[in-house]
This record gives sequence, C-alpha cells and structure tokens, in this order.
Amino acid sequence: MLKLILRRLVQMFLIMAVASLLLFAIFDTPDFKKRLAVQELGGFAVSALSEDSYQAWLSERGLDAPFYIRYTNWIGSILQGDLGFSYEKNREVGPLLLDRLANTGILAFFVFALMIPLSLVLGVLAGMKEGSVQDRTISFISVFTTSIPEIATAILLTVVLSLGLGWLPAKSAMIRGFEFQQLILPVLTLVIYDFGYVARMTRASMAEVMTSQYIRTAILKGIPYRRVVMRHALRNALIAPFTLIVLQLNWLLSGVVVVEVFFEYDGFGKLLLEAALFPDVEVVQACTLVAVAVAVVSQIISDIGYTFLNPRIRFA
Amino acid sequence: MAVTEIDAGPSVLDRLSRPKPLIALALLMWVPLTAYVMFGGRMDGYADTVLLPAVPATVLLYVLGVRAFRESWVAVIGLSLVFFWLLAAVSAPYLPLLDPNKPIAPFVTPFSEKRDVFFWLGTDFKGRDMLSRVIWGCQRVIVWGVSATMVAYVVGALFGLISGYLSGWWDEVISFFANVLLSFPVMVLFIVILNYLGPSGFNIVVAVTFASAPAIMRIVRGLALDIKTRDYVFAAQTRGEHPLYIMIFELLPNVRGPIIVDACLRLGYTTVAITTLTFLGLGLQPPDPDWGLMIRESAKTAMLWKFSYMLLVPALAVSSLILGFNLMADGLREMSLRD
Amino acid sequence: MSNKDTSKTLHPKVAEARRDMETGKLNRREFVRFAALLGVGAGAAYAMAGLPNPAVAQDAANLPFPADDPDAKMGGALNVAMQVQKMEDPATYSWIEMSNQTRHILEHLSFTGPDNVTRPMLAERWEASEDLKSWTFYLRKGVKWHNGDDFTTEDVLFNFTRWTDPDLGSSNVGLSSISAMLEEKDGKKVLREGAIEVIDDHTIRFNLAKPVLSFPEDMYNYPTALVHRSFKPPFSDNPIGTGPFTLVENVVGDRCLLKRVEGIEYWGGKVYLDEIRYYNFDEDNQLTAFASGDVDAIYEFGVEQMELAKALDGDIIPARTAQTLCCRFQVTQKPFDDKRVRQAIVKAIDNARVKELVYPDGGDVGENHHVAPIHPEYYALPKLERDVEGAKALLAEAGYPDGLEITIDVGNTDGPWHQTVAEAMRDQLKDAGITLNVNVMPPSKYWEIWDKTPFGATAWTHRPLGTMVLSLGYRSGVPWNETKYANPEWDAALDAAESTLDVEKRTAFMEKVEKILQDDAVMVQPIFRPVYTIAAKSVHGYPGHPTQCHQFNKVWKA
Amino acid sequence: MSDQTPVLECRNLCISYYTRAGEIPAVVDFNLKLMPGEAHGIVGESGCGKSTVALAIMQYMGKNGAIVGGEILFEGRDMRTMSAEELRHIRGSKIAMVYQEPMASLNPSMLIGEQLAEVPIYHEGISQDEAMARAAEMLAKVRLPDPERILKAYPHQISGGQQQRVVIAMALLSNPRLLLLDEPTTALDVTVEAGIVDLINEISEELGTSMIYISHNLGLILETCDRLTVMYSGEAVEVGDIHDVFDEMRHPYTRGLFGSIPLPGADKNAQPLVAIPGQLPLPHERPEGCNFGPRCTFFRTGTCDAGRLKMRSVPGDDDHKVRCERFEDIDWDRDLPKGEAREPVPAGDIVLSVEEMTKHYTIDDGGLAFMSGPPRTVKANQDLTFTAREAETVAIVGESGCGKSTFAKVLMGLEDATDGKVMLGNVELGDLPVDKRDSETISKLQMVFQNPFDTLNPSHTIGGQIGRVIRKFGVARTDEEVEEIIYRLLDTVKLPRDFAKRKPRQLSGGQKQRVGIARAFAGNPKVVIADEPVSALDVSVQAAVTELLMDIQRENRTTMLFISHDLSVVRYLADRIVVMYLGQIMEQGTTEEIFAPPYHPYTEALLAAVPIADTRVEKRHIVLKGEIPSPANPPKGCPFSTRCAYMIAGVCDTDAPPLRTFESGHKILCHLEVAELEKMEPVIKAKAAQPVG
Repeated sequence: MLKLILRRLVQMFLIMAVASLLLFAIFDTPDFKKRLAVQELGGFAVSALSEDSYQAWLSERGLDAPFYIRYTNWIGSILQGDLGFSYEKNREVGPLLLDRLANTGILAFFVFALMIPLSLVLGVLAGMKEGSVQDRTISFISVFTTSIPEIATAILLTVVLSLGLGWLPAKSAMIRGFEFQQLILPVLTLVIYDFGYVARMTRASMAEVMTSQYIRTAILKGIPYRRVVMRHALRNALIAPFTLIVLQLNWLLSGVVVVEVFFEYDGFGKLLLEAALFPDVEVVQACTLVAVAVAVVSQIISDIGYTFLNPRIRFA
Repeated sequence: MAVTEIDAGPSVLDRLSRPKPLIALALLMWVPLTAYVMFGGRMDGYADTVLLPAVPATVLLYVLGVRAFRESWVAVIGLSLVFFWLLAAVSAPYLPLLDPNKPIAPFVTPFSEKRDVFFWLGTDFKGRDMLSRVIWGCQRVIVWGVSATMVAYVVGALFGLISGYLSGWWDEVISFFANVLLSFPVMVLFIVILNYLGPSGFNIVVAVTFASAPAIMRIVRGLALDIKTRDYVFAAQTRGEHPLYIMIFELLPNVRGPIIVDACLRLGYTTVAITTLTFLGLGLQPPDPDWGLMIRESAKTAMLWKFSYMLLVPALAVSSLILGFNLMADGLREMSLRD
Repeated sequence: MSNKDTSKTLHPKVAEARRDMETGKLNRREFVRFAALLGVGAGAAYAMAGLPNPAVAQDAANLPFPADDPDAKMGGALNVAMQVQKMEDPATYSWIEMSNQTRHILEHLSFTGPDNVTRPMLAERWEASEDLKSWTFYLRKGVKWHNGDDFTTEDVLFNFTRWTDPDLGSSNVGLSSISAMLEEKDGKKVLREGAIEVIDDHTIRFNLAKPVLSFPEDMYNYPTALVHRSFKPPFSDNPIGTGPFTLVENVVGDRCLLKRVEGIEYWGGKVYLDEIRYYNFDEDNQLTAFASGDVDAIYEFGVEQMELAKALDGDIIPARTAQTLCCRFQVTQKPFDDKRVRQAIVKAIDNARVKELVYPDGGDVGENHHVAPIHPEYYALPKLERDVEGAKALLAEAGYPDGLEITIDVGNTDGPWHQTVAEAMRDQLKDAGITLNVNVMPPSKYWEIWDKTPFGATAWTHRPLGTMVLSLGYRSGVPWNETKYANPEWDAALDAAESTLDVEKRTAFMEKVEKILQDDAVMVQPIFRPVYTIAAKSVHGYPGHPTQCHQFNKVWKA
Repeated sequence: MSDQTPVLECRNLCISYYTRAGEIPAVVDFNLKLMPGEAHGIVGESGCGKSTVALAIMQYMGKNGAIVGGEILFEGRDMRTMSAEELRHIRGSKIAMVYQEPMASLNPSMLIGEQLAEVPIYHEGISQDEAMARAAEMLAKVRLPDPERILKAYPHQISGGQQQRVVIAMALLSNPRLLLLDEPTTALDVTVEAGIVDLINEISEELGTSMIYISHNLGLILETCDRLTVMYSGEAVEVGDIHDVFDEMRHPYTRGLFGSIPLPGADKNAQPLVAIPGQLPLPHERPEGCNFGPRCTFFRTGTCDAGRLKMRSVPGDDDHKVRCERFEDIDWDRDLPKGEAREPVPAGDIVLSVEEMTKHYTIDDGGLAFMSGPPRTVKANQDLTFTAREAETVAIVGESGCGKSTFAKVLMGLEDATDGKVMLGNVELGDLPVDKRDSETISKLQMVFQNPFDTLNPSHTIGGQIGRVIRKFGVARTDEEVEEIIYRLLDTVKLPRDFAKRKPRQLSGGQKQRVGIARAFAGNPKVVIADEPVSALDVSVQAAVTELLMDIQRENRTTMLFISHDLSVVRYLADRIVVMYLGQIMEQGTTEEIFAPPYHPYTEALLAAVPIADTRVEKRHIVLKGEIPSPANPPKGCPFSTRCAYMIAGVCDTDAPPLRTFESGHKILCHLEVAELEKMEPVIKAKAAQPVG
C-alpha cells in the first residue's frame, strides 16, 4: 500500500514537472507576450511602442529570457514555496490562490454535503429492486439531471428561483463578504448536475451486488431482508461509489469553472479562466499544480479507501 | 441457467452494423452535413444542393434506427431527440427560416409579431430570430461535436490498443502521457489549448481529442488487456500473426461493442464542452449562431424574467440534445446487457 | 470669481469672441468653450453668454463642479461596478478605470465636464499668449495635500518633469502640449531648457515650440493627475492627493475602497459622500450586478444591454461623445490602395441607417472624417447620400465589374456593437455587389493587428477637440496612423486649423480638412456613439461623462 | 419407511422463465418424493433444468422465473402458499443449500464467523457468543483445521475446498431436514472433490439429513445417492433406485449417457465410445412429443412424436419410472450400443522430444525499482522430459497449478524455456519465440483450446476464421481453393457447410469446439496440443468431440498432446500418460502402466479420487488431506510431500525425490523404494457381482 502511495506521489511530481514545462513552453510564444503587454498597457499603447521599448518592457517583466531559463527559475522559486506573482491581480500568487481555493472549498463542501447522501440513498433505493418502478423513476431522474449541462441548469435555476420568483440573488459576487443566500444557486447547480451520475453508479453496483450469489446465499439462509440489504449488500455496494465520490473532487475543479463564471463567484475556476485568458502564466501554472495535486491525492485517497473497504485487497 | 442458452439472434451491435445500407445512409447524411458546415462558406451557391441527399437519408436512418432499437423505449426516445436535431441540422437551409444573422427587431417575445413578422421563439438583443438561430446553431454544435468525438476515438483507440496489447514500455510511455493529460482538469486543458491555438471549430476538435483521447485510451486498453487473454488471440499468436493484424482484426472488432455505449455518452460530454467553451468565449466565434454563444450573449443582455426566453431557448436546446445522447447510451447498454 | 475680475484679466481674444457672439457669428455654446479655454471661469463665461450655467456653481469660488444641491443628504457610500485595476503610477496609466480609481484623490489642473467644456480645477485660471505658444497657469490658493503641505508650483514642476522623463514612458509625452516642450537629445526626447518657468509659488508658465490650442484639455487627459512632489510608485502605497477622498484598500480584480479624508479642509467645497467603493465587474457583468442590487451605479453598459437597462429600476444616463468606430482602410494595401474602391464602399453604405440600427437612441451619425458634432470646430458638411449605382460604377471602373469580396477584421474591443456595425455594413454592401466577410476575433488578438490589417474596425476614444484626434491619427507618419494615410495637402490644412484659435476661423479651416478626408474615403465611420451608464434612483447628480471619467464630488445618496 | 410423510414432494411441477423470447418452460411435469434420510440425485446436462428445480424448492426463482403449475410439499405443506415470513423461517433452518461456486456464495466483505453465526442467531435467537461457539463446532465437524482462525478470516483468505466446507457447515448449522447440493464439487480439483464427497456421505449418515444432490457427473451420484432422477431438457426421463437405473436403465437417453462416458474397459480401439447424435434442443425449440426423439435411435414417428409423454413405471418395479413410449419394445440386452472396433494405429518415430525443459517465472510485485524486494520465482515447469511419437496420443494429466498450460505456452512459442530443450523434428523450439519460427514450423504445431466460448473470435464468421489459417499457412491461395478446403474441413468435423457464413454466437458449445478442431487441423499439423478440449462440454457432446478428434488424428497420423485432469477420459484415449504435479512429472508410462500398480502415491490418490459411474467396479478409498500448494512457494523436497500418505518425515520434505525407472520405461519420481511401489494394490478392480440392498 505504502509502496503504491509513494509510487503515485513520484508519478505526481513527474506529471507536475511535465505539465508545467508544457505550459511554460505554450505561454512562451511572442503572441502571448504581446497579449500580456496589451492587457498591461492597452492596445493602442502597445502597438505604438517602438520595438526596443517593447523589448525594454519585456525585460522589465523578465519575459525576455528564454523560457527554459525562466522555467528553471520558476521551479527554483516553487521549491522555496514561492508560487510567483500575478500580473493581472498584481499580487503574490500564493495568497491569491489560497483565497480562491478557500471560496471553492466552501462551495465544494456544501456540494458534497448535499450530493453524497442524496445520490447514495437514491442509488441504493434504485439498485435494491432492479427494474422496479422506483428504480425506473430514480434512474430516469438521474439520467435527466445529468443530461442537463451545468450551464443550462444554472440558467434554469436562475430564471426560476431568481428572475422569476425572486427568492435568491442571481449572482454570487459576494462583494459584501460571505452571504449564504448567494451560495445556494451555485451549489444547487453543481449538485443537480453531479448527483445523478453518482446515483447511477451506486445503483449499478447495488444492482450487481443484489444479483450476486452471496446475496442469494444470505436470503436462502433465511435472514431478514433488511439485514440482507443493510449488512450484506450495502458494504459491498458502496465500495465503488465511494471511490467515485472521491474522484468527483477532481471533476469539481473543472466543473466549477463554468458555474463560478456564470454566477461570478470568485473561486478557483474563475481565477483559472481569467488567468488563462489574460494570460497570467504563473497563476495558470499554480492552478495546474493544484489541480494535478488534487487529481493525484484524490486518486490516492480513493485507492486507500478502496483497499480499506475491500478486505479482498486489504488482506491479499 | 436455461435462459442464457437461448440464441437471441444477432446482437444490437450486429443489428446496427451488419446492414450495410445503414452505414451507407449514415455516410450519406454525415458527409454532406460536415462538408456543408466546414466548407459551406467556400462553396458558394452549391452549398445548399450539397445537403439535399442528406435530408431523406436522415429520415430513413431514423426509421431504421427505431427498428433496431425497438426493444428499448428509452433508446427510441433518445434516438428521436437526437434525430430531431439532426433533421433540423440537415434541413436548415430548406426550412422557411429568417436569416439567423439579420437583425429585425430586438427583444420580441416568443409567439408574437413585430414589423409584420411572426417570431415563434422571439428575437435576441440584436433582433435576430431565435428560432432560426437555434436551428442553424445546432448544425455547428452537432457537426463539431461529433467530428471531435470521432477523432478523439480514433486516436484513443489506437493508443489504447497499442498499450493494451503490446504493453511493456509502450504501455509505460503511453499511459504516462495519458496520465499527464488526465490530471489536468478538462477545463484547464480546453482553456489552455484553445487559448494557444485560438478559438475555432478545428481547434475544438484538437482540444477535445487531447481531453478525451486519454480516457478512451484507458477504456480500450482495459478491454484489450482482457481480450488478449482469450483463446482466439492465443490462437492467432500461435499462428504467428503480426501484432498489427491481431490488434486490428482480432481485438478491434470485439472492442467495438462496449465502446459504442461510451461513445454515446462522450458525444454528450463533447457537446456540453463545446457549448460551455463558447459560453466562456473560447469556442466557436460569432457572428454565426451557436448555442453556447446565444447563452453567452443572452446572459448579459437578458438577465430578466421577461427576457428569460432568450436564455431558456438555447439552454433547453442543448439539454434536449444531450439527453438524447444519454438516453440512447442507456438504451444501448440495456440492450447489450440483454443479449 | 466675479465677472469684472475676469474681464480685467480677459484674454484679448475673448472680447473679440464676445463680439462675434453678439453679432451672431459665434454660437453661444462655442463662445463658452472658447472663453473657458482661454481661462475665463466657465461660470463667468456662461454668464457672459447669457446662458443658464448648466449645473455649474455660479459662486465666486469658480469651482468646476456642479452647484450644491440644497436638499442633498450628507454621508453614505456609493458602490460602483467597474474593473478594479492596479494603481501603480498615475503618469503611466493606460486605462480610464485606473484614473477613475485615483480621480477623487489626485486632481488635475483643468477639468473637462460632462458638457465637454474644460474648466480650471487646481488651476484657478490660465492665460495663453496670442500665438498660443506660451501658457500661464495661476494655481488655486489654499489647496492642501493630505499631508498638510500646500499645493504649489513645485508640485506642478515635479509632475511635468516626471512626465517628460523619457525613461518613465508616460503617454503624456504624446500630448501635443507636452510634446511641444520636448526636444530631441541623443536619440531621446527630453524637456527643453526653459520650457517651464516657475514664476512664483502659484504661477507657472509653459513655453511651447509650436502653437498648441488644446493645452487645457490635455491637462485633464487621464494620465495627467497631479501627484505630491514626494511621490514614489506604486501610488497605492502612500496615496497623498489634493482630492476629497483617500485610498483605504485596493485589491486588483476585486475592490477599491475610498473614504473621505479627515483633518484637512477640501478646497472644492461640499462633498456629500463618505465613501466611494469600486467593485470589480467586467463590462459585461456590470449591468447584471446593478440589476442584482449589488451596486448603486456602474461604469458603463453596452447598447446591446439597453433593453435590460430600461427594464431596471434606475436612471439611464447617456453621454454624447466623440467615441467612435473607424472601419478604416489601409490605403497602402490592395484593393484599398485604389481610391475608387474605397469610395465605392463608402458610397454603398448609409451611415445614418447603420447608426439607426446599432444605436437607436442617442449618439451622432458619423461622416467619415472623424470630427464629431460635439467638437467645437465641427463643420457641418452636406449630409452623405448613399449611392449604390455610383458605387457599382466606381467598382467597375476600378476593375471589379462583377463585384468584390473583402474581409473586415472586428475585435469588439469596445463591445459587440462593433460586430453589429460590420454586419449592418455587410447587408448594405450586398446591394453594390460587394461581399463583406466579417472576421471576428477576440479583442486582445485585434490589438495585435489593429494597425496592420488592410480593413479593420478600430475604436477611437473621445477627445475634446477634433483637431486632437486628427493629428494623432491621420497625419503622415504619426505612430497611430492606422490608415497609413499620407496627404501633405491635408496635413497642411490641419496645421492651419490647429494654429487657429478663433473657433469660427478654425471651423472654416476644418471644412477643408473634413472634406479632403471624406473624399479620400479612408474610413467608414457611421457612429459617434453615446456612452450609457445607469445609477439607482437613490443616487443624485451622477454624471455621465464623454470619457467615463468619474467626478463624484456633488453626488449624494438619498 | 414408506408410511412416513416424505420430507419433500414435488407433484407435476412446472417452471417457466419469462424472457424477450416469451415464456420458456424450463421444467415440465417434474415429480419427486424424498423420504427422510434419503439421498436423491438429479443428473442431467446443462440446461436440463436441474438447478431450476433446486431453486424452485427454495422458492427462489429470481425476477423472470415462476412456478406455473404443480406443487411443492415440504413436510406435507405446499410451499407456494407460504408467506414470505414462513419461507424465511424454513430457509436455512429446515432447508439448506450448498452451491456450485463456494467463493461466489460467500460474502467477500464479511468475516466467516459472522456469516455462520447469523444462521442460528436468526433462526434460534441465540446470543452472538453461543452462535460463534456453534459455528466453531460445526467448522470442526466439517474437518476444517483451526476453526478459530477461520472464524476470523475472510472468504478469500482460505482455499476453494475450505470455502466449500464452510458453505456446507453453514448449511448444517441448524441441522436442516433437507439439504440441497447443487454441483457442490464441480469447481474443485478432483482430489479436493473426493474429500468433499467423503464429508457429504458421512454427514448424511451421521445426521440423517435428506439430500438432493444435483450433478452432471454420474460417478458422483453413484457415490452419494440412493435414488436418482435423470433429466433431459426440462423433463425427468427416468427415475428409480440408483442401481436399477445404472444396471437396468430403461430410457434411451440414460443408455446414451452411459454409452458416451468412458468407463473402465472402454478403449478407443476395441470399444470406442458411442456419442448421442445431435445436440440438446433449446428450450424454445423442443420437439413435439418426446424431447429426446430427434436424437433417439429407437425413434418411431407416430408414437414418439404424438403429444406429451407420461412417466410410466417399469413392470415389476413401480418406483422405477421412465418417460418413454417404446421401452418395452427395446431389447435392452441386445441393443447395447457398440462402436465398431478399429485397428490400433502403430506409433511412428519420435516427433516431439522434451528434455529437461524448465520454465521459471520471476514475478515483480509491481513497485518502483528501488523499492521492490528480491524478485520471487515461480517454478512453473521443472525439468520435464518425455517424448511423443507420430500418431501417438500422449496425455498430460494434472490438477490446477501443475503447469500443463505453461508447458503448452512454451511449446507454442509464446514463452521461452528457461532451460532444457524442446525438439520438434530437428527444430529447437525451447528458445524460439513464435514470431521467429518459420510458418512451416508453426503450421506443424497447432492447438485446440479448452473453453469453447472464447476459442473463436465472436466478430468473424466461421469460414473467415478457418480460411485465415489456410491462407496463413499457404495451404491454398485462391479463394476457390480456400473455400473448398473450408467446406471439406467442415465436413470432416461433421458441421453443415453453411456454418461457414455464421458467426460463433449462433453455434452451440460443441459446434464451436468442432470448429476449433477444424481450425487446428486446417494447416495439416504434425503435433496438436489439445488443452482439455471437452471438459467444458456436456457429457453427451464430449464423446462426439473426443471421437471426432481421434478420427482426424488417425487419418493424419497426427501426434496429439492431450492435456486433461480427467483420468477416465485419459485412460480411454491416451497411449502414454504423463502425470504432473506442481510443475514436475511425477510418473509417466503407457496407459496400462499408469493404471496398474506400481503407482506414484499421487497417481494412486488421483485414481481413487475419480468417481466412476459403474456399479461393477470398486475403488480403494484414499482421500488426500489438505490442498494443492501454490506453485509460487512449493514445498521443499518432494512437492507432493505435504499431502502424501506415504510421506517419510525428514526425507520427502527435505530432499528432491529420485527418478525410479522400470525396465518397461515406466518412470516414477518418488522416494519410495521400487519394492514398496511394487507392493501397491490396484485402486480399481471389478467387484464380484452381488445383489443390490
């Protein structure tokens, strides 16, 4: 197990290195530098700049050095825990990223707090009696909700709950500090989009377990149905969903982009998009590192969880 | 148990892929449509005639599809949704629609008349007819979405087979790069790539390929790993077949089945991705209509109850299409489980 | 200050002008500008013109701000949606938003009001020599910096020296006034010896190499805010200013909070608000932010959002401007190097229709010579007529008998309406057998090619005087000449106009300038667009400014 | 005895499944009467509905199954009228069941103790601790070593045999009146199977539990049951006392069954097997009248295909019933099926010789290079040495993990031999991977696979797949020739020519195997490796395929390596036998030598373990203890030492055994002196005929 974790971590750093190198290479094009300048000085100004004053600007920004040198420097500073500086936000990337991650964290927390119980309960209910009415309805609902892309869900919710009924604010800019009211729509959007998927997976694995021979054994042992479900089926059925849910963390990171942008919620996703469009290289870099880390760590967690839940592997 | 012994005739897959006419029709529908969307601009005049054969092909295809799927009403519903849009896409030029880019009268609410033109779905902030925008928009969404998915599959399957069958360091290398790509959140990948290449349909194809090929590669790899332990592969090996032969003739055909379901789902994802990207301003470019774009524009001009139709129309459109794909996937899975 | 005070120090030309006005040669509004230009307090000028002074204080203080509102309520905070940017160095600002963030802390020598009239601000008044080559500014007395220092010529000198420091790279050196103080020294433009003479603590004179008309306007250009002599960038670190507010917090991309300065007595009379809060919203989202009640007012909303704005509970405030979109040809590139082609295209387009389509309410129709009706020296040429047949004829003549296909690059740098204009043009050009492909690209991409593309739609911002724009954009070989238009005859004509103080005469000169430019058909310029902003009903006296400059001294919240 | 109420009685039971194809009768008109303490066997081939009956008795039909007629009386009460609660009380306490796959029928994520304890807790409401105690007791009773440890273990931590014992223990915990055993040993190795069967017998004697024993293996039934029902395609075709049915069968199918299993004395030349022609009808295409009609040699139109057939008792013995219209007309002694004897084929000169072939795998347990420990090696094959002559059949016998499939891999060139030589003619194959072999060498060596379901590529037509081989080996080039050959091959494997156009999924298992054989012989190979080619097939089909295989071999004088675990088949068709255990050859010699003493102790046990469906023979009773060790860490010394009855402590478990060679060429790898080996009793001998009692 430990070996596996170590293996993954090593892999993570490899991936991080490769990924960030690629990004650096990509963002190194004169095209991107020019765009940076435009953002910085304004379109007219830049095009009016003489070549050498543009070069001056570049060197002032430290952009004139070839990218591999900048990359090595960047690596160096990363290793000293300095994530670099955001041209756009005129701020250290570290704290900036922390703020945004915190916001997204809040979002994620509520999303999971709602999504997990909802999807598991529905999934189990559906999987218990495969083909029954409750199964078909639940399955259909979950297909339906997952089929509506986040952006559409966001729109529907906003139109109904905010524009129509006026119950909730349409935007979640939270300019006057944290307001729970403004969190509701984004959370709902994400939950509605995501729970169906998990629910379906849960259903599938529950259904599979219920048709397995050891459940037959249990029933033919003559123990009550409730216990068969609770004690025999659930544990085996929840292994797959568990790992899945953990992996949703990773999904969330990209899933939030559109939601955060739509609701103007200042989170990781929005930051990422803004940075990429700016293009605020070091922010994009930092975000990617975080993303990769999350991806791998959630992978690890789900592995650990899987082995923990699954004696077949634990005592192999 | 007794039931499993029953020969249920050809599998769904066979039923879908055996009758050559089906494939022919599919091509007859798809090629013109793609050509139209991708190069329509460059073939002035002829463009519309190009699409002519596609219309009957689509209708026929739909009928055949329904027959193939008849056992699963879910699949039929899905099929119908998808084909509704497909039909809209291929017949757009022949429908009595207003120019989707021509401003007529802004903010006309649905089912009402203005400047003695009747607007079924109203007009947007520039006064362009929503109905024709939605229909023309679906053309691009579908074509780019499907092409992107196809390309992604070709690439993904190729690498999947290689790393699955040959394994060894091939596997190591391919899997590693797959992991690199997979550990980017999809959006980051899209944003970075499109940012780099600049937004355009073709670049979306590239981006989607980068984003979903690794996942596909994993699936195919898994399947390949399983299938390569089968005796018929063993037989082929002992026959001294070339690995390439084995991959293409022994593995690929058997990978096809499980993948079809996944493909339907992925079509959904891709469509979502394209719409989302356009919404974020990274996807297809204005002025030509596109669902994501419509949402983007409406989101800032119509954030109001009385204008909400401008948001709802494209939102519902994209939802219905994706619902179609997913239901199809579900139905197919159901059926393939049955036989 | 009172009329007679003014009359004492009246610039000789003013008397002249007054006579002209009285004899009806010079219309009243023009006189006001003109007088104000030459240092007559706008208030006084309005009085002389016998016009009701619009929203400008009549009192002796000769304040540039609107009059006090008797039922104004003190206190309160104004929340404004605007992009919040960094406040490095006011002299190198590149965006209006930046300057707005400092505009209530740092102030300018002059102040161009919402009515496009420029009035003295930190200067009490100014005088120009007859040849317009030397300008004397009399600083307002009793103006205090936040740290208690007096505002003196030392500060002014300090700022001018900074601006003209070649290493600073301030865009101010591009201003005709400043550039007229520079000279070439070993490859660098540096401040000329004796260009600036400090006469006393409150009098300073600028000696220019060539006559400059727009000195006062230049002084309200957004990078010309005056900083304290001790200034070191970044500004946000020690924001010392003369304005009524000071900086509390500036988080780029998030918020910028200003609060009233305590302790010192502000020179500019009553200021009602306690706080001004800028919250970061992209152009697109400002109106929705207003709709959701997050903010009381916004920086700007686009015409495509008008319907939405109308439906909201607030006052829509339009401002007439000279902001415009030049769908300009690069006359050095095929096929636009052929004048007939350009003319054909221009002829085939009905500017009025386009404007009607894109900006139904407010704004002016452009006449393809980049001089706006609100420019003082605007000369009204005969209205343009659409002439499809003529266009066709010209095309045929130019060797395109069976139509022509061209592509216009559109960057929507100033909002999606650019694209709408292009589309409208496309529809009209069809009739003349011209196929126009609209190639839309992201703004940042457009800025990379704006001065290279053969046919592109470039946005030009508002400048108080027509001549300012023309010499910036169309003189042979000037850096921002995106049309690569080079016509000595026209340059000469512009020189003539620019060196003429007399608005009437200048206007006369402008006729030629405008005509040549129009006939050479270097651009299709359908619209001088209005800028829209919106403020909550509870907000009073919220100004709509042609360049979206914020001056909230007299704004109050119910 | 007959005045007691039967424990279980099925009257005209009819069970159907509902599928897309509509209602499918799985079991029709099934009758059964089970007296206390009685053990009743149900025998039949796959799809005959025997498991369905068991589940029906349990009232567990799943979503799409239902009892459509008749009744099931448990101790006189009709189970179909019972409420769910009543059923629950009966299940597990009065009726218990043992399943085919022990691993699958135990909950992977629950401790065995808990799974056992549940039963008494819920049926007798006793406390956790008592229940645990009972469980431990029961585990001991099913002779599991160290019950306490097993109680605290998870299913996957114990071996298959032990798992099955656990399942049995679970079934016996609340000593039920009725025990259903559904193929309880099919998934296990022969020697392990013997142990389980042993256990079951003891239990039935000790507890007097009534049993229904379901199996496809007549031998097992003979060893375990008193009465027997033979089922064919959903119907009971013959019921009766086990000896009546075995010795005086009165149904052609039963007869066919016996005719097609290799009994001692059967011999491929003198007395070849007689397969039942044709194949099982699919449930939805059963014929009118007698289901067996189409395959029956005594079929007579008008009698056999006129409406449903009734069970009729055999005169003079009314609890021996058969479902046949004509059994009186048949002279059961004269019409014994006889395959016509053939000339034995003289073996040619040596084609394949294996010398000290050794294959070791090194397994790295997936870790980064710097972290993984010393690589472990699996000794899959240890100096195998034997030869095969032209037209000879050499059988390689062994249980799971004995390394026979590895050997096949090396031979086929998918693995390199670690050491030693493998000579095909004069070509060294040991270190010649397949892609280095020229197509001639390759075509000389072909293989027939075990599992009919993945021996053929589901997405290509039969013709295509055979044709590929033909082209590949350059037997023919032009399409016409190729097609011609394909047809000829299909003929030789007795398949209709139009199968060439079919896809595998439309073929039955037997037909698939035939195609597999056709494919193997398409390139006219010199040597064919048949890896358990029939073990996955139904008994009646097995014979046919085996015969086919051997006919073709005869014609082409092909050498055949026949890999199998089933000694009776091997005895029937092999000329020479190689017995393997844990990668080593324990014994080799001619078939006669192997089946007669001297034996290797393992061979001896193996022989004793194989159930024989013949009342006239008796076997010595030898049951091996323990399980087959994992090849990953084999015992020191003699690999068999851990289970060997003759184990000499300090010798067998320390040093590798010597190879004893008899002048006949018969070789035995054992520490036992030749003398001791000679002393051994034959395991199987004909028993003096005695009345059945």
